[in-house]
Amino acid sequence: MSNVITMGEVAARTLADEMRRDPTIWVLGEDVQAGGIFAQYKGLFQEFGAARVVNTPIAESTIMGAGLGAALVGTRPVIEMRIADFVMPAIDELVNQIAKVRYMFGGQARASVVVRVPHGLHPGSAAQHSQVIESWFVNVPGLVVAAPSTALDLAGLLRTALRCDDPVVFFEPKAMFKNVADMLGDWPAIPFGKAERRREGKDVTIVSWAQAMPAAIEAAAALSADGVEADLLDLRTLWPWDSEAVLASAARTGRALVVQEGVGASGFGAEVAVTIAEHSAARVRRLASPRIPVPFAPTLEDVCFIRPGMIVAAAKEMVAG
Amino acid sequence: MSNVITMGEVAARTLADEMRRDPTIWVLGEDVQAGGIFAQYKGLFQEFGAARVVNTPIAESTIMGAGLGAALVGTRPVIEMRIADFVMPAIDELVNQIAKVRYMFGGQARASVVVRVPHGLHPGSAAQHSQVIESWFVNVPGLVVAAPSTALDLAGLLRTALRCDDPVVFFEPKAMFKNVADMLGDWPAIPFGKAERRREGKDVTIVSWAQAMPAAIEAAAALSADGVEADLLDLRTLWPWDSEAVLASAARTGRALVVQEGVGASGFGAEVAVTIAEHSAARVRRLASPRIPVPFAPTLEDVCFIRPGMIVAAAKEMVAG
Amino acid sequence: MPAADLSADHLFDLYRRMKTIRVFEDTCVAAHKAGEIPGYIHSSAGQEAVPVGVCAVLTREDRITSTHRGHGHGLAKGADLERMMLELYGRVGGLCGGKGGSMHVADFSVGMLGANGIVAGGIPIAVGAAQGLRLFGSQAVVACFFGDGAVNRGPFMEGLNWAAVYGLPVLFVCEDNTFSAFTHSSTTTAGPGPLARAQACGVAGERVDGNDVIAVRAAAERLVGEMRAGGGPRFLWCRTYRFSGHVSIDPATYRKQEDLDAALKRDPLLVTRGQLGDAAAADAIDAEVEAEIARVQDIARKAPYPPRAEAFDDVQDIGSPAVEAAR
Amino acid sequence: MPAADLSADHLFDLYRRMKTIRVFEDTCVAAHKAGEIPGYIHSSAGQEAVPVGVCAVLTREDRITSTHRGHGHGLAKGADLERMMLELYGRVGGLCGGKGGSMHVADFSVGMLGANGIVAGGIPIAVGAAQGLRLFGSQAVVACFFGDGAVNRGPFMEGLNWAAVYGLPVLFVCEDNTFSAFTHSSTTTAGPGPLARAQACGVAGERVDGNDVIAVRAAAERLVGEMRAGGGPRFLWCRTYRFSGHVSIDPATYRKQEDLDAALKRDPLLVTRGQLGDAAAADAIDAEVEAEIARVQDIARKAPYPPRAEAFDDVQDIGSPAVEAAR
Ligand SMILES: Cc1ncc(C[n+]2csc(CCOP(=O)(O)OP(=O)(O)O)c2C)c(N)n1
Ligand SMILES: Cc1ncc(C[n+]2csc(CCOP(=O)(O)OP(=O)(O)O)c2C)c(N)n1
Ligand SMILES: [Mg+2]
Ligand SMILES: [Mg+2]
Repeated sequence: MSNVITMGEVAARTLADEMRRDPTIWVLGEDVQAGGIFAQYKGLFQEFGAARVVNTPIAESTIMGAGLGAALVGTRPVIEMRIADFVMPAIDELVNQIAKVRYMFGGQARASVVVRVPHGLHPGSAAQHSQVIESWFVNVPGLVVAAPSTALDLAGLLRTALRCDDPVVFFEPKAMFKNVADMLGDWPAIPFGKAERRREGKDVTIVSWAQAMPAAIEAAAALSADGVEADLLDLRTLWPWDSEAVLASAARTGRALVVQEGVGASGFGAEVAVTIAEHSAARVRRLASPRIPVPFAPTLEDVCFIRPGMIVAAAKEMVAG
Repeated sequence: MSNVITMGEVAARTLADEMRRDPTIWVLGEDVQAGGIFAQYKGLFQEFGAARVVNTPIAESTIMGAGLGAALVGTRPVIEMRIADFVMPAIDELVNQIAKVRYMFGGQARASVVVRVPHGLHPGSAAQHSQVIESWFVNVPGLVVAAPSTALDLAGLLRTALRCDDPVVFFEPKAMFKNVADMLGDWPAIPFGKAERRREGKDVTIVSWAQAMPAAIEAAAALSADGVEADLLDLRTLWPWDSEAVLASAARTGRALVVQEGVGASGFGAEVAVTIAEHSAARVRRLASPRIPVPFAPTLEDVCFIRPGMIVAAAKEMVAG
Repeated sequence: MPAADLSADHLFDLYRRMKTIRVFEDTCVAAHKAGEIPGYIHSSAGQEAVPVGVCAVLTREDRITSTHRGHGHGLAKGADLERMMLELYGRVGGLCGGKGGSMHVADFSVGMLGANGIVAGGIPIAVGAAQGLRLFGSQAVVACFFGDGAVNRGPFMEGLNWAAVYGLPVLFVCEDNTFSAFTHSSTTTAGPGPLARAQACGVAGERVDGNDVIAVRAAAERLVGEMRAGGGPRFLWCRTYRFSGHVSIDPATYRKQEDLDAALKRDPLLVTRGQLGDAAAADAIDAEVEAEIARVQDIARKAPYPPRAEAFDDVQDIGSPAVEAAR
Repeated sequence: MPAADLSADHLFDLYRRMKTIRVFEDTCVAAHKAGEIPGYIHSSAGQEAVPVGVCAVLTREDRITSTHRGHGHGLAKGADLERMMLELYGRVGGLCGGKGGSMHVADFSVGMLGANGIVAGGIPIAVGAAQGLRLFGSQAVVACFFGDGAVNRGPFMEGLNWAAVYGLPVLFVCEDNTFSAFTHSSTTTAGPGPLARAQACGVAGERVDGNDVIAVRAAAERLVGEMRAGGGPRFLWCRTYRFSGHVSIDPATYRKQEDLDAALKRDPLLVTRGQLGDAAAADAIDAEVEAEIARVQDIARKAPYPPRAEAFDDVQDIGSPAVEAAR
């Protein structure tokens, strides 16, 4: 019996599962009662009611800060941020408060929240609705950062996030929420910090995550057809991230290409690539979006996307060079 | 005739100079009429009055956003943020608006603002008053990022920032504002993107900036005493940054140690080090603060500081290895 | 008959502007659904009387800030219709060279400082613009448009207090269309409403029927007059109703049919037609407007997309990606 | 004579708490100037009646949020005096293990959810705490302390609206000490004041003499009573005056001497002494309090600093720096 559903529905069903298990989990955010803008809360209001699925005013600072307050008295809020760009009005509450309460107060407090943040390029969305800001939160002590690229990983990591006591910034691949998959079986929890090997190869390591993954997978297949075998790792979580797997792969292949969506300058790819450079003799290279705001017109916006061909070309250059 | 003054006063005098030159420059921020908390606005209210030195409500979002509005009609606001930690409530206005207006509007608008941001460790200041968040803004297209470490550089780069049409995030070394220097001569404008060589050497490249510089200088001297000659570069601006000078030095020495204050994970040091790794055969290594919030007690806080001895040890290891 | 103190010409002109916005919105929604326009479209159909009534009392030197639902604000302030259409289509010649699209339409040449993808994002910008203008000794005022959802975001109160502290000539215009995206704003907004909040921050103002362009215009005239006389900021709360979904593809099932029906009966275009009292003349305007918009749409459809290399322009001068790319 | 409805014992108790805060603040300011305490000290001397009056009507289960000027809030809510002193000294045994210092004192065991280095930072936390408590069916209420400068930050309005929308039992306590750091708050705050802002967001409340602990207590009792009866949030605006500079090293030259003189005459401790009407008993309390604080200061001075390795604890479990360090 098939179970073909969208990634948004997978997210909603996983959350429903966990809310049934743990009555302290609840959701707050704009329009969550309507199911969220990517159907990632679909059906929750109907099942759990207004006390646990809370429609909020448009007030990101307080959505984030109230989530923290509710965590400090023992609940587990899921804080919905709509898209990454709208986290910005709430960064004070996330970085100055949530990330630090446990530490500042010497372990008296826990901020067990999951901050859900759909992120990345989404065609036609322009400069204020397309951003990738992962690296900022990797730079913030106290935060766990997840960035799955598949429905199964989203489900498994969301489960883990909802069961863990640390605050988790949970980036979701927003342009992929409508993708469908046949979600047979159950969707077990996935530990943070473990990369998934999407393809095995000996010639070049490709490290990627989130919305850059589909292009990386396509590129790896194309490379294979041309006789270049890529070892393709999907990081899935960015803090902690699986430096062990990455370093082992880079040591085997001697070359590592780090592929990310979003601005490369001080993007998370820099952290990955430099760690490889510090700890191995492998050559490193990055592919990322240029340092420009995301433009609207399709011909312009195109320069922000990492296309399979670019990955293929870069990998071949590395293998040749 | 000597002219011994504090770095705070150097900043104030430079700004006064530029305000005399250009009547469109003005200042807005909390307590700026009182001279700023580091004397970096000392005397300006007395000279320029309440119309150009504007005390604001405690409302960082609007301090930043109003600065933008005033820039859009042709003035050049200096936006005072008090300390880096308080930029967070204003990040939406800085990143979603200031950085993007020129681009989103196809060149119709300019946000010629200077956002002044004292940053870094300051003993006893704890988790919410000590942060280094440079890399976030390097990651944001549209922004210029400066981070001087000396009074002369602060003066020269502030001058350039006040004359340039791009928005500049101007980080100032807050624990050094009270340092005095004999500021003879005048303080000419310094171009963005040019590193300054603080010491010449052939054995190892050390790249640093901002509040990590004093330790780096001390370390370089100590290394020299031990026969290791470090080529020490002070970046001074982080975007654009002087990759040319850094790569040339790294090519000569074959080893580059990047030293920064603030969290290393996805810190700006990663961008510098990975760029070296991508473009040269030099070995790279980073020194930075651990990924912890800044603690209060002196014995704990100490782990966040980069001490000269750590730099000496790391450099020697690289030279030996 | 036109209201006593407005000439018939002026009222026809207001009607023409409102109709232009309506047809523009409807055309763009259809074009978006047809896949011609990328991204999102937030239609302001049903709300036209607000920007048209307010902008009628502004000069070209005056500035406005806008929202994600900003086409109407721009057109009311005099932005070029053809270039706005080109922008929504993402084509060469668009107001923003195709870089902005619907959510970022701007025309600085007529004082339209930009639509904004961030709710309440225009509020701090508006107060700062007024402050900057004052520094130059300008007499211009600023009108700041925002929605009923925006009044719950912090920058709203910050901006009101700011304008009152400095006595800045900002007209805060709350375009209260009843909804915040998919949520009825009454469920997320406490207290007696936006005007009371303004008054509590020292900003006086009025509440007005936002579907009656004459009433909006009259209130704006009073308030802007007080502002120009040095009275500081003012507030205008316009009650209206969003005819469309939040975005073009939103069926707005959360909305009560009876509410929509009631609102459609109070369509601002119908209200103004009633005030005009000359159906034939209004019909003639309708036809002209439709032809004009068909014309600019045709131009937009045929215009080329901007060349890829332009993506690297206008980011910044120092540390520009163009420089990086050329290295 | 004590006020009719308060027992003498209770009033003595309030006085003792206020005196404890005063001596604590004065002692810590001196210790900071002497270089014994690192960082900054924001003294609440002169404002003691506010937290003491409010916390007198709270139970241990009730929660409070606080500010950068938070010692008094903590002590009034029952935080351990010795451990607070140890924390300010950055020593082992401090409330936060030396990780927080003055600006981050917290005692979750008595419902004190932490001082806060961010102005208005406690406001969203307070409303969320109330929302979380409700989810558990708790009857506890939350008191949220903030300054007169905080009312100009966006989260203030967001928090008021939020509490009113959900009918949450939050007592917003504006501790109006006249200054925002080095600026007289009247120059940066427009309109009729904090209470009007609250009312405009649907939050009712009162204004009270913040130097009169009996009056503060009485108002808090009324308002908290209404909250416990399901009335939703309430607001208490307490007018008082900051005796010290903004931080211990601030000479506060921007302050008018006559204002300070007038304020010192209305010292809340003097006011309460007058109400107690028993100078000898008050003197005895003073002596006890001074001895007690000398005792805990002595302990703090002799306590060790936390071991360096503890810097890596309590950051996070997953991806902990301790794990990284051990690799
Ligand atoms: C800071 C921020 N939060 C959320 C959004 C998503 N969003 C876009 S429009 C909208 C509703 C705005 O309601 P209102 O202010 O009444 O304007 P309207 O859409 O009714 O014109 C929301 C929540 C946003 N753009 N910016
Ligand atoms: C968001 C933010 N902006 C600025 C500051 C710096 N600051 C600390 S206290 C203070 C004044 C606060 O005034 P008020 O709210 O009246 O509290 P008080 O100090 O009078 O107790 C300021 C501006 C801060 N801590 N946080
Ligand atoms: Mg609305
Ligand atoms: Mg105050």
